[in-house]
This record gives sequence, C-alpha cells and structure tokens, in this order.
Amino acid sequence: MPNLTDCRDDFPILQRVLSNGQKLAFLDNAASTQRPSSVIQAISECYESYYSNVHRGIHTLSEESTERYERSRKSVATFINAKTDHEIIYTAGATAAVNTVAGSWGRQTIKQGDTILLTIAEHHANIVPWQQLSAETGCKLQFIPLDSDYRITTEAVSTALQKYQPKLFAFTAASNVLGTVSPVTDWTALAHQQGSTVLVDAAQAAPHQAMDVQAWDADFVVFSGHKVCGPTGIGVLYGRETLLESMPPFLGGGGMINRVTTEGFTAAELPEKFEAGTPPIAEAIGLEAAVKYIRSIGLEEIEQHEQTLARHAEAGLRQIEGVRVVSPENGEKSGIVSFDLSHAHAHDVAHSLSGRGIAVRAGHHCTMPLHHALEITATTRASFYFYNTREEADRLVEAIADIQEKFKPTGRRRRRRRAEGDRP
Amino acid sequence: MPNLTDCRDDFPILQRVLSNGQKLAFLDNAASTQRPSSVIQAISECYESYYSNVHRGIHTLSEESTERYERSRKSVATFINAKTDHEIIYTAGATAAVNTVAGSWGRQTIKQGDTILLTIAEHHANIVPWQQLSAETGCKLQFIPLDSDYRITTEAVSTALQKYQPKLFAFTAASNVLGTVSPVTDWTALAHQQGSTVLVDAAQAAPHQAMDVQAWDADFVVFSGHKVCGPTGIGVLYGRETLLESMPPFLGGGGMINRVTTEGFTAAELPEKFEAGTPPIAEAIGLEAAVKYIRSIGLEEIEQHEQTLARHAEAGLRQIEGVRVVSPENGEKSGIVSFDLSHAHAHDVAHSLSGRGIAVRAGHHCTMPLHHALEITATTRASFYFYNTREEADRLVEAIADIQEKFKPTGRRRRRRRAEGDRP
Amino acid sequence: MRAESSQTQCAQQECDKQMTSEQDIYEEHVLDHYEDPYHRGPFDQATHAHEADNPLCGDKIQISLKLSDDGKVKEAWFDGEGCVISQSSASMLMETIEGKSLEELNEFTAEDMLALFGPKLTPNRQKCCLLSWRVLQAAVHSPLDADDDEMETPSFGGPSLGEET
Amino acid sequence: MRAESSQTQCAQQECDKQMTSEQDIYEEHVLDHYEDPYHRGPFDQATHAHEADNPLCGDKIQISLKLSDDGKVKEAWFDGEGCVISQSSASMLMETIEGKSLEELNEFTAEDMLALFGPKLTPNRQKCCLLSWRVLQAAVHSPLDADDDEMETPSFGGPSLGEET
Ligand SMILES: Cc1ncc(COP(=O)(O)O)c(C=O)c1O
Ligand SMILES: Cc1ncc(COP(=O)(O)O)c(C=O)c1O
Repeated sequence: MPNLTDCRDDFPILQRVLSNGQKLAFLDNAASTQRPSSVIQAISECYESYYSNVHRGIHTLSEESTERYERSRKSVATFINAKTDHEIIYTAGATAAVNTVAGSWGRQTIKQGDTILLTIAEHHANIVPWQQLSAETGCKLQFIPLDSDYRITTEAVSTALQKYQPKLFAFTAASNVLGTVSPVTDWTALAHQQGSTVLVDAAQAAPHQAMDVQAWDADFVVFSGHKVCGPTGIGVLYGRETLLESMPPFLGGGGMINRVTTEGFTAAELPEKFEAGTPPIAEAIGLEAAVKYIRSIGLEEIEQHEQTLARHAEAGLRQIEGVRVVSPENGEKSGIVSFDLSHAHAHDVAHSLSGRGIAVRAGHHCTMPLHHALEITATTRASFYFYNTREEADRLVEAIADIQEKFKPTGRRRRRRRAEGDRP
Repeated sequence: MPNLTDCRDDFPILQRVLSNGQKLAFLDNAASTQRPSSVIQAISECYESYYSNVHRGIHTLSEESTERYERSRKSVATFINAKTDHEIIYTAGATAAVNTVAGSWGRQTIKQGDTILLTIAEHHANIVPWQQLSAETGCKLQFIPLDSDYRITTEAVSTALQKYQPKLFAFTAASNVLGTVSPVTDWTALAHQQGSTVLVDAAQAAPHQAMDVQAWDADFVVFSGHKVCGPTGIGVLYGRETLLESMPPFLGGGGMINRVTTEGFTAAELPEKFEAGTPPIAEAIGLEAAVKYIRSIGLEEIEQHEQTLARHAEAGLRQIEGVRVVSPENGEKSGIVSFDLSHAHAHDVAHSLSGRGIAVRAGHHCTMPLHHALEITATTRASFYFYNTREEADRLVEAIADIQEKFKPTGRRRRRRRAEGDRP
Repeated sequence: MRAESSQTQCAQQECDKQMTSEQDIYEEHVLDHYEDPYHRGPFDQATHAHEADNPLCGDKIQISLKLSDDGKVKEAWFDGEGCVISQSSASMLMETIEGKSLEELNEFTAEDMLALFGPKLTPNRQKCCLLSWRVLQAAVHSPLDADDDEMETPSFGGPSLGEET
Repeated sequence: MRAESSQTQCAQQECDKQMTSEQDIYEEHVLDHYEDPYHRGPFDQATHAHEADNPLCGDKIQISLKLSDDGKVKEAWFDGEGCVISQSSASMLMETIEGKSLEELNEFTAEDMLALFGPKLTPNRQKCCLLSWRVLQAAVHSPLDADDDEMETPSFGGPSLGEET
C-alpha cells in the first residue's frame, strides 16, 4: 500500500474533530470528495486578484480570467486525453452533461421505436434523462440485468447489443454502489460494431482511474468536478469533435451564439456552442487545480490505495454475521463497499456510524432500479479515497459489528415510558 | 452621495495595481461584479470545515451542508421577498433559469401560433431560448421597439400586449446597455390583464435595486449570483408556487425524483423537482454571504450611489464632441452608461482604457438585436457599482476625451515601416 | 450494554450546542417500541385506513382506525417496515391516540409528534418520524367504503424530501 | 503627442513580464496604416475574392486579388470596416503579399501574420488581426466565376471566438 497518509495534511476538513469529540472518518467520497488547500486557494486567488467575466472582455482582468478559464479546459483535455480542447464542454455537473446529450443529440437523433440501452446499475442521472427523451420521442429503454454475482457481464452486454441494436448504449464506467468497474474499451468496441453511439458515465471513474477517452473510443463521457477534489457547480461533457459539431445547441443564451437577429440565431463554434451564459469561471479554475493535485498524487497510486482499503474493509464486513455485501467477491473492483445488515435499517446504521464520527451514505444512492433488482430498499455505502487510512477502515468494521449487535432483537416485551421529566 | 468608499476595503481585488502601474478602475460590473472577503471566506470555510454532498446524507457534515444550503435558499427568498422558500430554484445561472422556464413551462404551454412578446432590448439569454422554443413549437416572437429616446414606453408595451395577446411577456427589469429601468409592476399588471404570463429578467436589477417579487406580481424572475457579489456557477429561478407545481421537470437525474423504476419516474416536490444532480452547494453558501453583504450596505444606498456616479460620468461624456451616449437624457436610470465614439471603434476604446487601468466592456453586450436597432455594431459600456468612486468616473471621462482625440484623423499620408530590428 | 455507553456519550453531546448528529436517539424506550410495538399487525375491524411510503428511504406505514360514532378513536393499529424511527414512532403514536377525539387528533401537530418521540432529530430523520403522523392525517379522512383513489398513489413526498446522492 | 506618451508607457510595460494588456499596439506605424491604408477600396480587375466578418466584433473584411497565370499575386486590394487592428493589419497584409507566389502565401502562417502586424496582441485582439489573413486563405481558392456558395454565408467563427457578456 503506497504511503499516502501525508496528503491528509493537504485537506483542512480531514483534521476536523466532530462535536462529540470523535475524529472524522470521511467514507462518503462517492457522494462527493473533499478539497485540498490548493483547490480552495485557487478559487480564493481568482476572486481576490484577477476575476472578471471571461470571453472578449478587452481589459486586463478579463484577459487573465479568460486565459485561466481556457487553460483549465486544456488541463482537463489532457487529464482525460481528449484529442482537442474544444471537445471539453463545461456544464453544471455530470447530470447536466447527460441532459445536454439527451436534449441535443438525443432529440436530433432518436426516433420513435429506437432503443436506448442502459444497465440496471445506472445512476438516476443516466436513466431519467433517457426516460424523459422516451416520453418525448417514443423510444424504448432496455436495461441489461446483473448476473447472480452482482456483475454486468460482457456476455450480457454483447447479447443485449445484438438483440436490441440500440441507437445509444449508455453505461457507467464504475458503479456507485456495487464497487464494480466496467471494461469500457471492450463494451465500446462491441457497441460500435452494432453501430451504437456510446455514452460513458465516468462520474465514479474519473476520481479513481487514469482515463483515456481516445483509448476508450467513447463518443460521450461525463463526470463531475466535485467528485475529483474539485468545486461544486461544474461538470465535464466530453464529446467526439465530429459528433459535437453535428449537434444543435442545447441551452440558449449569451456566449453560445455567432449572430442573433429578431429572426433567429446561428450558433458559435465548439466549445462555446454548448456553454450558454456566464460559465462556471472560478469553478473551472478550481477544477484545474484539482486535476493537477490528483495527477501529482498519481491515479495508479490512488486506485491501488483505495482498493486495498476497500478490500480490507470488505473482508472484515463479510466476517460479521448477518452482513450482506452487495458486490462480487472477486475480480477488479473500486473503492466502494455497500452492504446490508440483517438487524438494522441502513438509515439506523448510518446514523449510528455518524455518532462515531464515521460518515457514510445510506439509501438507494440514486439507483432505485438497481436496489429493486437487489430486493433491498436501502444499503449502507462506504466509499474510500486516497486520503483514507487503514485505521478508518478498521473503525468502520468494528462499528458495524457493534451496530449489528446493538440492534439485535433482545426479546424485549415491555415498553418503558420515558421519564416524564424528559417530555418537552 | 452616501459614503460607501470604506467598503472598497472589503474587496481584495479592488486594491490591485495593474502591471503597468495603473490603479484598477473596475467599471465592468454589468458583466460581473467582484466579491467581498466575506463571500470568498464563506466558500473557503465551507470546503475547509463542513463540506459534504447535501440531501439525506445521515452524517454530521452532510447535515451541516444541507442546513447551510437550505438556509441560503431562505435568505434568497427573503432577499426578493418570495412567499415561500421552495419558490427559489437554484440553477447554473440566469441563462440556465430562462432555459428552465422555456424547456419546462414553455414546452408544456406554448403551441403553434402562440406569441411570445419580448422587447428589442433583451439580452440574448432572454431571446435565444424563446427562438429555440419557437423552432420547436412554431410559436411567434414579437419585439417591442425603442422610441427615439432609447426607451421602451409603457404605451408601447400596452399596445403590443393588446395587439399580440401573448402567452408570455418576457422582459428585462433593467437594460444591460441603455441604463434604463423598467416599471415592472406596471408592465406585469398590464400583461396579466391580457392573460399573459410574465417572466422578468432581473439579472441587471438584482444587484442594484430592492426587489419584491410579490409586489411585482411576477410569475417568473431570474438572476445570477455573479452579478450580486456572489460566486459564479449559480443563478436563481423564482417561480410562483402554483406555476412551478404545474410544470414538468426540466433536467432529469438524481435529487429531482420521488421514485424511479425501469418503467419511468415520478418527480419530487418543489424545489428539488427542478434541481437535478448535485446542486451548486458551495456556490449557494457563497450567495447567501453575498446577499447578506449587499443588504448590509443597503440597496437604496447602492442604487443612489451608482446612479450618482453614472450620471456624473454621463454628463462628462456628453460634453465630449463625437461621443454618442445610447441612453435617454432624463428619467429613472441605472448605473450603466454605454456610448460610441465617432473616431474610435469600441474595441480600440476598451483596449486604450485598459492601458489606463480602466476596465469596461466593448461589443454588443449580448444584445445584437438592440445594437442592430441602434445601427451600431459595438458600443463601449461603463457600468458602476457601489464600490466605485467619483475619481474613477472622472478618470473614465478624461480618458475618453484623450482617446477620441488620439484616434482623430490627422491626415497621415505616408506609411512608416516599423524599424527592421523590431521584426521577429 | 451498548445503549448504556451511548447514553454516556449523549451526556457529552448535550453540552455541545453545535451538535447536529446525535447517536442517542436509540434510547431503550425507542428500541422497546421498535421490538415490541403497540398494536402492530393486521386489524379487521377498521372503519378508516390509509397507507403511504417514503420511496426515498423505503419506509412504509399503514394505519387502520376504528372510529366510534361520536368521533373517538376506539382502536388504532399500524403495520409497515423501515428504520427504527419510522416504526417506533408509529407504535408510540398508536398508543397515544387511542381514546382521543377527532378534534384532539386535529390539534396534534407535527411538533407534538416529534415531542412524543422524544430524542431530538435532525431534519433528515424528522421525516422518518413524521411519516406515521402524516398517514394518520389522511387515515381519519379515509373511511373504508369510500373512494380509494388516494390510496392508489401512496407516493409520499414533501418540500423537504430530497434524494441522497 | 498622445502616441508619444503611450510609447513611454510602453517602455515601462516591457519590463513587466506579467503584462497581458498593452496599450502600445497603437504605434504610429499601425495608425498610419489605419488612416492611409494600402490598396483599400474597390478593385475591378479581381480574379479572386472573398469576404467575411466577425459578427461578434462587427469587423468586416473583403479581399480582392488579381492572380497571374503563373500563380503570383499581381495586385491585392481590401475593403472593410472595424477596429484599428483589423483594418490596419489588412492593409499591411495587402502590401506584403503583392508579388508573392501562391506557394509563398501558403507558407505564410497565422504566426507570420501576427509578426507582420508587430505589437504583441492578447488572444482576444489576435482574432481581429487574423481576420484578413483568414479571408485571404479563402480568397485564393475563390475564383470569381466559381460557385459563390461560400460567400453567401460570410459568417466567421472559430473555436476561440466567444461573445462578450
Ligand atoms: C455514477 C454516477 N453518475 C452520475 C452522478 C451524478 O453526478 P452529479 O450529481 O454531480 O451531477 C453520480 C453522482 O451522484 C454518480 O455516482
Ligand atoms: C440582462 C441580462 N440578462 C441575462 C444575463 C445572463 O446572465 P448569465 O450570463 O449569468 O447567465 C445577463 C448577463 O450577462 C444580463 O445582463
């Protein structure tokens, strides 16, 4: 396990001691990661010393801001190995990015009777926009099921692609619940063989694995800034240049036009065409700092470290009686472990963990169809990042053992009233 | 003139000395304002001490973040006097907010042959989304023209409303070019008499005048965080509760649903219904700090101060021969002065001003139809805010006089070559 | 034993005004109701009933009431599934409302419900506690012969309901 | 006189590496070309021509060329309107390309154009300077008898063109 504990010092929030005296163990990274000082400082510095609206402002601050905004785009292009900068579109988040593809490419391309293929493990962000498109166009959605080992197999993907001949295959590169990782390059190749366009939801992949959109050969890739140590309020839509060029704009407004008359408008070139209005300027600058920070740690080191922790935690959890881990036992996996306790509801688990300073998520994690398929309404999810420690993983396992014990039926038979004095 | 100069100390960027030794005079506030330290600190503090993703996270950080995020919504509701918090929807910006109305309410309500009424002075953000809707539905757009004194008169509004019986009347509460201010309450009442729904683009009003959406009786109001001393990456859509409730969601994804199955989804209640995906959390917290700061200065003081400065600058500019100010000479106006020089193109003006440390915008300011009507391709715009000074206004006027002189035709007849040594 | 230690923690916590996440909501009193609930199960003499769930948590509550002609709750039963808070609070509610008049039920506010439950809850967990209270409001207006329309859409949401990410 | 003082400032500026906004682009040399341009106006012997504008600034440039049979620029004229940079750079370009072969024009890169103009420009203003250069690229491929399609849509944009707010 690479020694990444030094980097904890870069994250002010990780030093936090909670009000009950407990040290914070932040294991809710799949919902959102924390930010190193360099990201927070990049944002402050922007606002304190050179901020202005970008694009065609002919004064020093606007030129500096524009330069930094566009430099960020270059860094992100490098981060995911896009061919050109203007394949990088800044959006409000991964969700907005999927909606952009659905609202622009989808409305232009998808017709009644067409099929969009998803997996049952998709996040709502990669389901609902297609359901909206389906309501509008009459296209059909198909979901590839899990096998008995919590996996979407390449065989199932191949079968579904052949069976449904979808116009679009949209799938997550890494599940936000199951801890599974998709073989993106293989699936993309299979989809392209069937003539399907491919959207990769990389919201859970971008923080954890080196991405190469060209090697993936993906048509669209989306992810969020706040999950890669960056600011909220920004996400990335990568699109293959020729595809983005062929698409109509999505949101309309300033910045995305070439010319406007009372009769109509013509759209600007990429990437402005898809960036209507004042863009997330400070957020882009913060995102550049985040990408730089992550690269300085090293994505391979990150992946290895968090997998080691997650597998360590998973092994411990599997030893507790009545704990069901909803993840394959073997094979390539990410830093996410979700589980169910026989004696306690996920919300009671998360609540109890919080009392011990351990932050996890409980619920359906925006994957209701997946939970329905698993026949669990809510799971508890611990998600590790490079700044987590083995000690934190141990705290989690120990706490879960205690909680499972605490909520065990004890055969109570009488209801005790609260002392009257307690009543408000 | 109220003494607001002390507040300059709250803005680190205003202390900046440019690389050529000039003190910064930031007169580009209509494009985006600057941020006081309290806003920058609110964002840093969020990331440094309690940040987490919001909504249903059952752990300390998520509860604190959720509380702060929702407290921000309450503050904004108070800021514009909305009846309930959940009439406040956070979007990526004013542009995204208009698009939300066009994409949700518009698609649901507007049919072929319906009319949407705008003014010729609208920002592209309040034109292009309606043109996109028009392309989709076959509705018509009509533009109320300026009178000879650069005004949209209430008479013209009334005539147009009666003539076109529009389904929607969408207008800006304050022009971002002409320095004019719309009598919003009057226009809204007239529109409602015709049964029209009203959208008010308050992007240029929110920073400068006390807003009361209930007194306005507006159906929709939009504005941006970055123009009210707040962060980029966030905007506000206010909608009348009953109207928002009757509308379908716009963007789909996590957070905006009640239930998702493979068959479809049901939408969440307000305001979540319109906030798909991880919202702009730190941005909302920064916006609350901004609104608090602005209220501490006082919107009446702000309005009075910047008007005094703008009128002072305008009077000076009008005295320079060959300067055309594109604004009514009298009547209620805002802190914006746009003008055209007979001897210099707007870009050369802005460039020359920048060399003197003065930041202004040059171009069509995202109002091409307005500029077409004015028969000017580009104007130079100085926009004042409460932190500007009379000295800065004087510097502007003096500089413009110099620039007009500098670019005056001198009857040059020979071209001088640059010294050969200069050539790269 | 565990609850004991969590109560010690609780004393610590109560000193701290900043606290927003409390562990001690799982008091013995609460766990008693969870494990040995009052009137949980089917009830075949109901005159009024309603059911709802919170799809975001998966909490489900069904309430069946026997109302007398003079508008009093003669018997109250619930059934459902979900977290400790949603289920134990429903049990407490059933126990409390028996014998009460409809007027008294009307006056029983959300705040009263939270007070009845006891331990202070953060906004997110208040939703769990208020589920049975909301179902009760609907149940008294849902005579069993009447149009069942409302029961067809048991979806339960409110302005403060969001979804976890 | 003013230009004099701006040149003094320029010397100051050149010491400063951080500088991104320069005032001294309005050198005498540039203003000379602006006020007394080379071959500006209509030209009726053109064999090739193209026109484009940058709607975002309002800059417009039309270039008319007379190419000889051996592929040399015998005469080059421009017309247009816009800022000092777009117009003076067009004048410089016309002056430079006369007598050049098509091959030489091909080798004349955007960087060469910026160097020809002289004063260092920020990215925003480079667009103004490169407008005539781009029109020239199109003009050499636009014989006047040929299909005028391209001229019908003189809209001019590029990845770096944004819109001011
Ligand atoms: C797999 C996956 N896709 C999409 C999203 C949506 O990201 P955001 O909420 O930042 O738009 C998330 C995160 O919640 C996710 O985990
Ligand atoms: C009048 C007006 N409306 C709308 C907008 C759009 O705001 P944003 O770019 O923040 O979305 C602006 C600002 O550019 C504006 O001035």
